[in-house]
Amino acid sequence: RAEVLIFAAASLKEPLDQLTARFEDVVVSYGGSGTLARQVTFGAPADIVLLANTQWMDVLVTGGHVKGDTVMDFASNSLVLIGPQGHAPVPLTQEALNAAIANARLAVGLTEAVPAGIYAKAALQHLDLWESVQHRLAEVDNVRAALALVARGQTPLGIVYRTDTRISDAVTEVAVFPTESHPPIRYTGALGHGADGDAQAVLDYLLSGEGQDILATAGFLPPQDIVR
Amino acid sequence: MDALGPEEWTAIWLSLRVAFVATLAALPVAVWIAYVLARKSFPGRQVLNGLVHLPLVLPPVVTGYLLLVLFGQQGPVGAFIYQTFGITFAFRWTGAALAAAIMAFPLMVRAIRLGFEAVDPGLEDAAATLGASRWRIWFTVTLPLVVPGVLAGAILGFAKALGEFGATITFVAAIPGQTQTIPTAIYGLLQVPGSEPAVVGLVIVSVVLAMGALLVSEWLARRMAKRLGGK
Amino acid sequence: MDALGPEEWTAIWLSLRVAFVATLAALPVAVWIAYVLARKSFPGRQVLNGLVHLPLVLPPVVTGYLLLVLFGQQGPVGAFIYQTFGITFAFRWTGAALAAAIMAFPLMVRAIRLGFEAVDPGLEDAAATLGASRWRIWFTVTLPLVVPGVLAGAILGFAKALGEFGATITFVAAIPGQTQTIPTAIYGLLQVPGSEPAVVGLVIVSVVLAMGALLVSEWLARRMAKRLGGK
Amino acid sequence: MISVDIKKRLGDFQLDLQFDAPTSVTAIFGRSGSGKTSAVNAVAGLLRPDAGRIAIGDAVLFDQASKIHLSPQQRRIGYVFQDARLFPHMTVMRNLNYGGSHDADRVIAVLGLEQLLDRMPAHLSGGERQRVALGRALMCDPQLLLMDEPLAALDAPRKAEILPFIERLRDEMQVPMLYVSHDVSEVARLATTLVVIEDGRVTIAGPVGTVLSQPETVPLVGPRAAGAVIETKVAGRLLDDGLTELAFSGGRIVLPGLLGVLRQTVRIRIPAQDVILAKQAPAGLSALNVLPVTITRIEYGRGPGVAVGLKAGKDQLLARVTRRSALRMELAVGQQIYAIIKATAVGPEDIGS
Amino acid sequence: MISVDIKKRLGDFQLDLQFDAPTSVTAIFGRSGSGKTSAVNAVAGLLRPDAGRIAIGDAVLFDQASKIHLSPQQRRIGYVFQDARLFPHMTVMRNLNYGGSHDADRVIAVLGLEQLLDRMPAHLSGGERQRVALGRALMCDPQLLLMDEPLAALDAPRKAEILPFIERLRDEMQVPMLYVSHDVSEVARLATTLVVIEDGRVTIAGPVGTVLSQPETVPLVGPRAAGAVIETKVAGRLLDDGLTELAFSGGRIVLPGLLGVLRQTVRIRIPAQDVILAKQAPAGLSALNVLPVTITRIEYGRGPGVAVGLKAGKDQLLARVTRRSALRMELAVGQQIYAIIKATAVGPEDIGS
Ligand SMILES: Nc1ncnc2c1ncn2[C@@H]1O[C@H](COP(=O)(O)OP(=O)(O)OP(=O)(O)O)[C@@H](O)[C@H]1O
Ligand SMILES: Nc1ncnc2c1ncn2[C@@H]1O[C@H](COP(=O)(O)OP(=O)(O)OP(=O)(O)O)[C@@H](O)[C@H]1O
Ligand SMILES: [Mg+2]
Ligand SMILES: [Mg+2]
Repeated sequence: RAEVLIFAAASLKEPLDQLTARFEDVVVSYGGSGTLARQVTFGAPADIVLLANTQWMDVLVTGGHVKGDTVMDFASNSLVLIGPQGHAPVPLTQEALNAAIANARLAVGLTEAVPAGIYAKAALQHLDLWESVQHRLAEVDNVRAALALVARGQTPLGIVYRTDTRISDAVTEVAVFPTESHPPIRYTGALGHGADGDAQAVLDYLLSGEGQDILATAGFLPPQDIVR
Repeated sequence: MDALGPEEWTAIWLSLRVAFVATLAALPVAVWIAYVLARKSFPGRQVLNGLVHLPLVLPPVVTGYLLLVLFGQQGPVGAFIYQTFGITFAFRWTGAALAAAIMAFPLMVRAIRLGFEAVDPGLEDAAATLGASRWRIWFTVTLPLVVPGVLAGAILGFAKALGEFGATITFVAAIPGQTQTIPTAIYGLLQVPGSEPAVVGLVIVSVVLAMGALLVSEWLARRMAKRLGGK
Repeated sequence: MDALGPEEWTAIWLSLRVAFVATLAALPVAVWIAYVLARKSFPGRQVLNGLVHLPLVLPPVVTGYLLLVLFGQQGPVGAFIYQTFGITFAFRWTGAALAAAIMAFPLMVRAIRLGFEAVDPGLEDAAATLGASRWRIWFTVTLPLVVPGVLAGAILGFAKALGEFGATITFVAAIPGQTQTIPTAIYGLLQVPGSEPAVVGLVIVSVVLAMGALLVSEWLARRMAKRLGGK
Repeated sequence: MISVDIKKRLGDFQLDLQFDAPTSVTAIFGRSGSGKTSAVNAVAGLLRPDAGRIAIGDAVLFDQASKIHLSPQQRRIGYVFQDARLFPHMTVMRNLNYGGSHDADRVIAVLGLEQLLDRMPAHLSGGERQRVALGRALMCDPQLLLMDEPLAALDAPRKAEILPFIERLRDEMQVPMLYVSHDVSEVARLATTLVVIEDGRVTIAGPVGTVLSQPETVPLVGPRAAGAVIETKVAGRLLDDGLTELAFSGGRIVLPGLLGVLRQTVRIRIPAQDVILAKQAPAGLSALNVLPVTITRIEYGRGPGVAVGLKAGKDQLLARVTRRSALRMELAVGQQIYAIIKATAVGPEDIGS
Repeated sequence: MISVDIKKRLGDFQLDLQFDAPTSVTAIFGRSGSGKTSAVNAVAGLLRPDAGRIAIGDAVLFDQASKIHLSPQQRRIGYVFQDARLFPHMTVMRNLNYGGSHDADRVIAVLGLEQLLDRMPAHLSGGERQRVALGRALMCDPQLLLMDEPLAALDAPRKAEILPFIERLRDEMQVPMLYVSHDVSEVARLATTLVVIEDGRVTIAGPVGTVLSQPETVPLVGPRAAGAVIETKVAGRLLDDGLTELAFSGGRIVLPGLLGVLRQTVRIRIPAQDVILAKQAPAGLSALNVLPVTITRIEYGRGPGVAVGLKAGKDQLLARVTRRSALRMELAVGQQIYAIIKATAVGPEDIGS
């Protein structure tokens, strides 16, 4: 097949659809990072793999499922606390958080499985908030579901990527987790073994100024090693 | 089953409880709807039938989202139920049970409806001429005769409820001890590299539970048929 | 339906094709298994019945994962099928069809089995005394009489196949034009700001398709019954 | 007195029935599809007529004019269905008690159900099933008993086994009955009144003896079914021969079998085709019964048979002879002749008590 | 010659049958549950016996000793089931052709199916359905035709409508038949051989005339069913009276109805209970038939009836009289007396052609 097949984390859909519109014969399959990585280990014919999780990329590299020398970060994200539209900002202290959650819950991704959940747990632990909210979490299978819980008023607060807040008008950012509070949220990509020059071109474009602009418009931050 | 930690065992017990309650709670409604579909003819019967089947054919995530919209704390139905009965579904095992019940509902209705179609309405006529009230006929004639169908439906529903994932996690998330069922645990494990042994353990548990339930249902149905058929 | 862009329409057409092929391909097997379950008694019958029901009661993600393991390019079954028939399922629409077929299979078998149980074996005896071979009996007597059940099963299976999500996305991902069906498209759209109209559009399309299929199946079944029953 | 006057459209079929039934046994007779079951269902309240009125004595069950339509539950009508319709999940005892336990011991005794009480319906024979259905209907103390071909599903021996029970019911329980059947010997044994239905309409109605012994009845009930029904009293027993002598207004008849005790009333049907006519009293004949009779009517039908109405004492008899015989014997109304009836021609199914 | 010798255990029931049937019509007679259907199923190959042998002439269908068990398909046996079992999704035409189209035009003509060919089975009456089932079985050119109570589900008029068709089959198609029935008049009309089964065993077997006119048969087939079966030839018509005169070895008999053309063979059953005996030839009697006969046997049964075997020419007749009559008339073997038979007593169902 002449086309370039990209396996990408679902949260990249908005910018990636714009990016790939520039090319002919590029298709993107979106899914959870874990699901995608597993599929690649089972031989998915992905020319480019874009994950929101470096742990799974390590698995792919170790298993020789991607070209190890092509792995690089292309974006990063920040973690934010969201509340319903019009909610006042919430300082990231135990008292404020407890008051805001009251006897409801805090929506996050699965803290052991979904990248956004794993980052959220790390951030909360770093800020000494984990103990107090640990038993008041509502863990869901993807960030979009966490967002929906807040949007529908099912939970007063949720932890999602900054980029996700754009999805719904019903929510607003009430706090930003400091970058140092959690491991860098790295979006990392690599070429698959079947990748050809076309795939390389797409990946290059992703890292080009234009590509980075589109990612930025969607709320993504530049790759952190570039920032550093 | 060394692969299963305490959290997995909690999930197993919770799954059983959720599936049990879901089945039990959905049963009366399923019986009623099945009866209406099997016996009554009214305009909109086909639409009702279609509605009942929706959770079977819609993507579970969509069902879960619709549940959130309707039964969430601010959802019209959810708010009403909370104000009236003081029951809240949010992040409680009750919500998991609701999601499981809704997803299992079409299967239950299908099986029970067959049960009703197998009951001779002539027996109900006979009971009426013997002076039995509608309610008495229902409870002493119709219902006992439809028991094999109800049983089959209930157990199939139970098995389905045990395996429900998409609607549950979307509606009530996965809270260990509250709403984290076997499927959620499996999903979580699947996202983590190298978790295959635990996944296999949980999959085996859910297969055994589901198969066990199905075998029991077939066995009960046959015993029942034997008793009534006299052979 | 202005809300639906070309990619959504592609997904709709692909869904229809996948569901259609899945139903068609699964049908002969479902008919055969239903026949065996309805008519034969052999050791392991209950186990076969349980196996058939598994996809109905297991979390779809688990089913998808098992498919990936078994039917992937390197999976034992997948490799065998590729070498023997040259068919590959991995990340092709054929795989989406396989996932849909497996998920729809239990529903199809249940409905078709009822069809077989409604056919009087006496008619088959009659055909045998008329000199018809087993195959002729099967194709000229049993099969035509079971058509209402087969139809009901096929259409229910079709509706289910249209809505299948978990197993499909786990097994063959969501590649536009290849494996991205309506449910996986809905999943993708849910990640994008301002996509609600498209989501709602796709949900409506899938509800309409599923309800339409169910209505058609009921209607066909009743017409069939009328023709055979003479009333 | 049960009075039925109903109209009901059922698909292409139009039911339009009027008849009155006395408070004893009324038989409804008609061929398949004539509307018997629909009629009985209307009386039971399972079928609502489009128009008309149904009443038992003063109790109005249905009256379209005054919008009265009692539910089956309110009618206190026992219904015995052709297919018994026992509740398969209940023991015989629980089936019996379902509608009430009026006079339970007596019903159980009369119907001989003592041995069956703990059985499940699936383990009963067809005849036993119908007996239980009868008992169940009786134990709810009905003001009327409907029976829709209760014996049709049974073979001859089973039928013979259950008929005496129904007779005992009629005589000992005193419940009025509407009895649907298309078997004339059943009707003749049980009923006092006969209503013949054809295509949804009543064509003949009246006392069973009168109706069956009228020459006009032959084409309606069929030549083999026509015949007189007479009430007799046991006058004696010819013990060594196993015969019973019965007296009626026209003389004495000897029949095989021991048919009840002295003075007991026995009803017998004498099929028209089994009556031979003779101008002189014959001698040296195996037929035991020779009765002097007067010809009251001669009805020439379509076929080769002629129906001859006879008067024996105050009772009506009916004979069916060939046209040739009728002419050769120069039969005429008013003639005094002899009717010869073979003792063995009146079979056990034609004798009721 | 069909020879059946089988043993089969069915739950609590033990089937153990031996009989030979000639290549004409053999009736299998027995009450419900006696094993008739099981026997016929074994012949058809639908039920495999535990032991024994089944053969049609030289063709062995089943032989446990040599492990032969032909499948139903290989047996070329036509089977007409009680419930017709037409394929509901095929027109009458396609049903008929399903097993073959041997002699199709003739079968269709004989059974009068011309008008039905395009109909669906659901739109046929019970009688029509059985005729189609018959035609379907015949058109696969069977070497044997099995009929399991093909008329039992039909009411009397429907029965009367189809019996002549079966007779025509027997006479025109020359296919041997095993015919299961529990209706004596059917058996008498159709069969040449009668096999009576009781509780899984053959109790009597032999030519139907002999078996039914033997006094010993009475307790087995019931008093009402016993009677002679004789072959007669149409000797003339009494046109204005609608009667037919039939000749047989014992004389002439006049019966109602127009029963075939001159010289045609007609088989009639004369029920034992409809025969009256007289010492002198009676005069002035409505009964048209008075035959001189010789008493061959007198069988005193348990009840009040006595079965009297009679010889009329070369044919056997049977009369049933009361013990009292027998004694009064001083009946004795060898006596020359008269048998009186009412023309109308031999009903249409007792006359076959
Ligand atoms: N619900 C109905 N719709 C249309 N036609 C009906 C309905 N119920 C009965 N009929 C018709 O009414 C007629 C009388 O039916 P019914 O059952 O009363 O006859 P029946 O005398 O009891 O016959 P059988 O002796 O066969 O029981 C039949 O022609 C039947 O087809
Ligand atoms: N598969 C079976 N298992 C156990 N018992 C059986 C089986 N088939 C038949 N029987 C018994 O064998 C006996 C004979 O049955 P069969 O059907 O041959 O009788 P039949 O003479 O045809 O009766 P009918 O006149 O009622 O049709 C019955 O007692 C029946 O219960
Ligand atoms: Mg009826
Ligand atoms: Mg039988």
